[in-house]
Amino acid sequence: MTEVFFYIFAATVIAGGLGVVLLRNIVYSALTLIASLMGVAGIYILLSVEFLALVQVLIYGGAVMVLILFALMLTRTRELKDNLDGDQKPLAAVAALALLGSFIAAITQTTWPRDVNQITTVPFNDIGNALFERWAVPFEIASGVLLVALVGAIIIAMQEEGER
Amino acid sequence: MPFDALLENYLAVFLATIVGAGLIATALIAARLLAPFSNQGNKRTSYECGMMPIGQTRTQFSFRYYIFAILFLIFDVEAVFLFPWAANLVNAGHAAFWEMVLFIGILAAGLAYAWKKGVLQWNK
Amino acid sequence: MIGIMRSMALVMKVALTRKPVTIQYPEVHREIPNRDRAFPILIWDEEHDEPFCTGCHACERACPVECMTVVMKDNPKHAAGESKRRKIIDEFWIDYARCMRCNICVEVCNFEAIGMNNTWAGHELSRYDRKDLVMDVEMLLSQSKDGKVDPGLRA
Amino acid sequence: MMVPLLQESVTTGVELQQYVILSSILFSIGVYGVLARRNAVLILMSVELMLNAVSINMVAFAVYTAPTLFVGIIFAIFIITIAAAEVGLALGIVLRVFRNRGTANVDEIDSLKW
Amino acid sequence: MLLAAPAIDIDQPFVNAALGLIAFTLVMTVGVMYATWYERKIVARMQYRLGPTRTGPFGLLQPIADTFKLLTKEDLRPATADFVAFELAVFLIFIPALMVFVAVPFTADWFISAIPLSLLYILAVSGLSFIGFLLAGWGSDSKYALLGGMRAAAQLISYEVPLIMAMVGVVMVTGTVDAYQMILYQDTVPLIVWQPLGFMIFLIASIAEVERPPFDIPTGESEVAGGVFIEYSGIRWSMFQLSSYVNMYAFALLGAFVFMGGWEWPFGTDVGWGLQLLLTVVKMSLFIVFYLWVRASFPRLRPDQLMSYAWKVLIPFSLAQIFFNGFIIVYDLPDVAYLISSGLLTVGLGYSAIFIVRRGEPRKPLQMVPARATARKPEPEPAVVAAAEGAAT
Amino acid sequence: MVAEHERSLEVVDIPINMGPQHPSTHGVFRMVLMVDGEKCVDVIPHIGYMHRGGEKLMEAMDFRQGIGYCDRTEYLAQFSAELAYVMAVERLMDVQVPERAEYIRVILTELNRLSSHFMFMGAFGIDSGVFGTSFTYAFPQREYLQELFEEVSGDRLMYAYFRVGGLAWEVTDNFVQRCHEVLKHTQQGIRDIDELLTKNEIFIGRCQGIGAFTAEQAIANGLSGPMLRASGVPWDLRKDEPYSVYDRFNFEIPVGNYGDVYDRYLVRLEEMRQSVSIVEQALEQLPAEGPIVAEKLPRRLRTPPGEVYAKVESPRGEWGVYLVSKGGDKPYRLKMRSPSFCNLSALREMCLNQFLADAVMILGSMDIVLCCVDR
Repeated sequence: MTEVFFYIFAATVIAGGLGVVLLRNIVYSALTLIASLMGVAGIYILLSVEFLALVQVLIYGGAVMVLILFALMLTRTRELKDNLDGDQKPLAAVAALALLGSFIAAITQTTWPRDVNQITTVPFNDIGNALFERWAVPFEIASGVLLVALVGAIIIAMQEEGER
Repeated sequence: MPFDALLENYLAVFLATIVGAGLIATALIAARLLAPFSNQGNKRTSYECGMMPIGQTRTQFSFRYYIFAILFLIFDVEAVFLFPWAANLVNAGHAAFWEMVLFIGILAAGLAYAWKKGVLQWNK
Repeated sequence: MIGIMRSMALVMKVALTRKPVTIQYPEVHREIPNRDRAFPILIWDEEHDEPFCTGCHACERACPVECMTVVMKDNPKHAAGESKRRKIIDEFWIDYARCMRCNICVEVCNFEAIGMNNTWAGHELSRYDRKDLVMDVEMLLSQSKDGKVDPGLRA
Repeated sequence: MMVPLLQESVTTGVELQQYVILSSILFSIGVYGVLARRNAVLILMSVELMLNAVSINMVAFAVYTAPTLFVGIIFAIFIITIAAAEVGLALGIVLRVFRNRGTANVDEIDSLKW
Repeated sequence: MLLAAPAIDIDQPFVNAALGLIAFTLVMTVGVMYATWYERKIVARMQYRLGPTRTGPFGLLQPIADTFKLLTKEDLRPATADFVAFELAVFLIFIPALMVFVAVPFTADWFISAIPLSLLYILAVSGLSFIGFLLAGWGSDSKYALLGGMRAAAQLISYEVPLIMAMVGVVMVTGTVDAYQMILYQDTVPLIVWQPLGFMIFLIASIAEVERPPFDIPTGESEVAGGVFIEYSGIRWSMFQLSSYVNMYAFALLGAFVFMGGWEWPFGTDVGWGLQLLLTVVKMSLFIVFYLWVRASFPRLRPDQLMSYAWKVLIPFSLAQIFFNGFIIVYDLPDVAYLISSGLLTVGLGYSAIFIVRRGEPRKPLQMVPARATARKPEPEPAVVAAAEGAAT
Repeated sequence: MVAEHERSLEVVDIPINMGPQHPSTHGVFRMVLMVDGEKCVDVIPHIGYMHRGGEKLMEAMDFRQGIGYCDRTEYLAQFSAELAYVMAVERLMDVQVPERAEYIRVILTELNRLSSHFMFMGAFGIDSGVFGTSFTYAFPQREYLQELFEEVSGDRLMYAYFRVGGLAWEVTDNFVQRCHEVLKHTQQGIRDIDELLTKNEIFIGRCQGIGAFTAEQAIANGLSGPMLRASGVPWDLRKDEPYSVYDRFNFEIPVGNYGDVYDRYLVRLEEMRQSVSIVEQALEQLPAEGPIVAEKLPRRLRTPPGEVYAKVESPRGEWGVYLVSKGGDKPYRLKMRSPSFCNLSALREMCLNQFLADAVMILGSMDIVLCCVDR
């Protein structure tokens, strides 16, 4: 059954991703992005990383999407939808396909360990422990990054305020 | 088998989306069958207090909302770190506690900065 | 905070201690006062078995919205000696849809022949068509004839 | 009733390669989006796809090959954190540019100074 | 599982979960229908009214009549509306609301699914509904709807943060993210005793999350005249209402099991499922009555007040709560310390209600002017101007 | 391409059409709010949806017929409107109104002020977002007032009770006792509203500092009534130019300090208390016997030629009737100075740079009657 769900989620992820890059209406692109990200959450569940799946829903589904949708609505992009794609489209397709080909080639050429269908489940508590013992420094740096993002965004926004 | 139990549990979540979508779809189809549906021109204008719509409809809204969205994003990420910490604090000990105090402190400083800059206050 | 709590306390107090004021209208009719002015009706003279109205056009002239039409005729009963009224109403229309219930017709009437209905029948007049609201003399008199008008009706 | 998830090894029907292939397809889609799209917001969305592809890869490798360390999972959490910060700032800049230049089209934002 | 009855002894998790969900959905739909009746009756009594009386005894058939009316009501969609967004919004608002219930334990044995990180799951899923609001606002192609959608999204995300923070406080005290374990923790003392501040924040934020007064800004009738729902009629509108009520139930249940001890407190685990279910329902009803009570008593906040209340009051207080909780846990202080710190903070929160009020000097009372020295005497003569020029010509 | 960018570059303020079919424009008032985000940058009021040419109609009617139209123009303070009209005619004709009639007029007008302010309290609560509770707390009490009016005049809304020279007919026998009963309910209503709203922090937060007008602005905009008094101008016709028998009562005029929405609400609330006291005093002083109509009035009222302006303090402000007569039984020209109309003219100035939600509160605080604006 795991396999079936893997294919369902994988299809969601890829279809959503294709929607993002191919659809001509930018709001629909955002919607398919949500679908794709939720599919990734499903993949995490299959990988037994429940916490990460929920984080994916919480951060991507909740917070990142709200930013993207707000940005779409603030830029009034619906009226400008006809120039969403650049002239470099065919070139980009070639580049992406070449990249994909090389990936596939690399994956098929690699010799994988024998027990490739053995996964190790990840308990929630262990993530917490690891995060606060081993990864304490990156953790604090993350807060710094977030602070910088916050301050930067506020500066940008306050500039906006000053203009009006 | 916990892993199977986990998948089983989330199966219900997956099903919930389907059942929910099914319920709505049933209701919409039932309404489509039962309710009158009109294509008459005036009925299909959007509501503008009885007048014809004026000006653009999909236009900007307050930029303020975007700032709140960014604030939300930051604090949501903070919550991600808070949950494993909170559930595990009893075992984690002093160091983890003070680490998190520092973490929250830095973000609270961001909030204080926003406050001081007047982002949280909509002035007239 | 205290203000919010006081508001909530008041709302709960009302819910628990005070009675609803709703009147279940079609089943229960509120008592309407004697002076209630619904729509004008004509009064029936029991003594002479004819309307009081002589068709003198006073109300018609005084009506601010011109909702009345009066046609006068010679009173056949006067000719027969049964009544002192020489003229009597022949046709009388009141368009209830136009009437603004100002009581002026009642005030100007010299014969106390018209009065404002003060029963519920004067209010419950919904019709599907507004031309059904034009009352002729039969309808205007019917209530008074049947004695359904409150005796306190000020005519 | 519910058993807390313990660290254990289980066999699933899906192999590691499948996750890696999924991840690479998603990554390529993201690359295409970044290269082909002109709208800045869409480019950012494509970048999100690429980041997610990387996360899938990380988590899959962590779960399949590193039984105790799960570095990949921690990494995925940090990727999400950074992605969040990046989206917030980048969209802010896009909006700023949009307000100044009236476009969210990256091809037209070609002058260094205005 | 939910359908643990012996009659349906199907061991397939798939079928089991599906049956449980469908059964639950039907029960919930009827429950929501009657919630409207319940609400109308209670609010009516708070307002000197009777509420529905005509349909059946005490108006008990009113929800059914409403359902049929809404089903047969004309369904309109503006010609300029975006089809996909307009239709999808209904789904995207309802599905997160329903998904929340998957993780909710009704009694010790009755739940749809036992998700280990249920609290995080509930918060994550309920945070998704803003997408539906944004789409409804954007797709309707109406200014009121757009305004309402923006307000809804901003409000939902702003109050999501204090909600999460309040929950983090609870998670710290109980040491688990599992709602089931959390209920088991409260066998003698409900968490409301240890975390009054968390409870208050949860209460306020949950009202905001379900967009009920005084936080009904996105749908505020006197301003945006229905907000996001403005273009939705008939069954689509009723689906929005359904999700709003389902959300309300969800948060009431969440409050009941996180702060009130769910089915556990005060009778413990050993009582039968009937009593447990009754406890859950009673506690949930308390929350719902509270929501109705609040609805009847408060004016609506303004968007800026709403935002600043979340960010300036609730979030700092909830962060302080987290700090104190952590301090108490790490330094092994007795449990009473929770009560003291949280109680003091609650008082502070109550005091900070003045944050809504504009800061400034306290207002002077009205001046009462008894009489004016300059008051003119009434003119004895009528002000007649003989034969005014204007009139004469 | 360039043109498109220029189009998208400009910062467009969304015009939001509020009204005529909107829950909170108190009738068929339409205002176009130019909104930048949530802020109003411009307000364009559109009036006239209710225009029926009432003044012109009254010029075609004699002085008795016109009274009914006064009711319909100001349907929340009917007695005030009637009073101004009959006062105008009385002044032209030089009629002395009997004292008892004057007292009854004052009692009814003040009770009418109470009922009008109850309407304001209810509707303003709804504007501020209370789910109907303020309305249902005000209206049962208002209902007692209306029942009293119905008992006296015969109609719940369109009283047509005042006549030139006095009243249409004698009040009911138990009038004084009924008034006292009704006042008890009224006071209960005032207490309820006070308790529900005045100290409620959210209500305060919604009201204070919104739509503030200084005294100078208020005078410059021609405001009157509670709007003017809330801005700190102690101007009340009942005190300053007493008409009828108002100079015999002892009452106070509430005057606000800040001129904002909250002050207007407080002024009206306090005015209700003062009105209760006026009615109580009037009931005490009311002569038990006496005529109710001036003697020697002709059946058909005819005025000498002339012009007159009669004004009363209606619940909304100065309600004036300017009447020109060329002689005869009809006015040659009639103009009503409706306070709603004059107060509404300040809407734009008050709403500028306020929030969208506040525009609703400001409009609500004006307590306009659309019939009275459009006439």
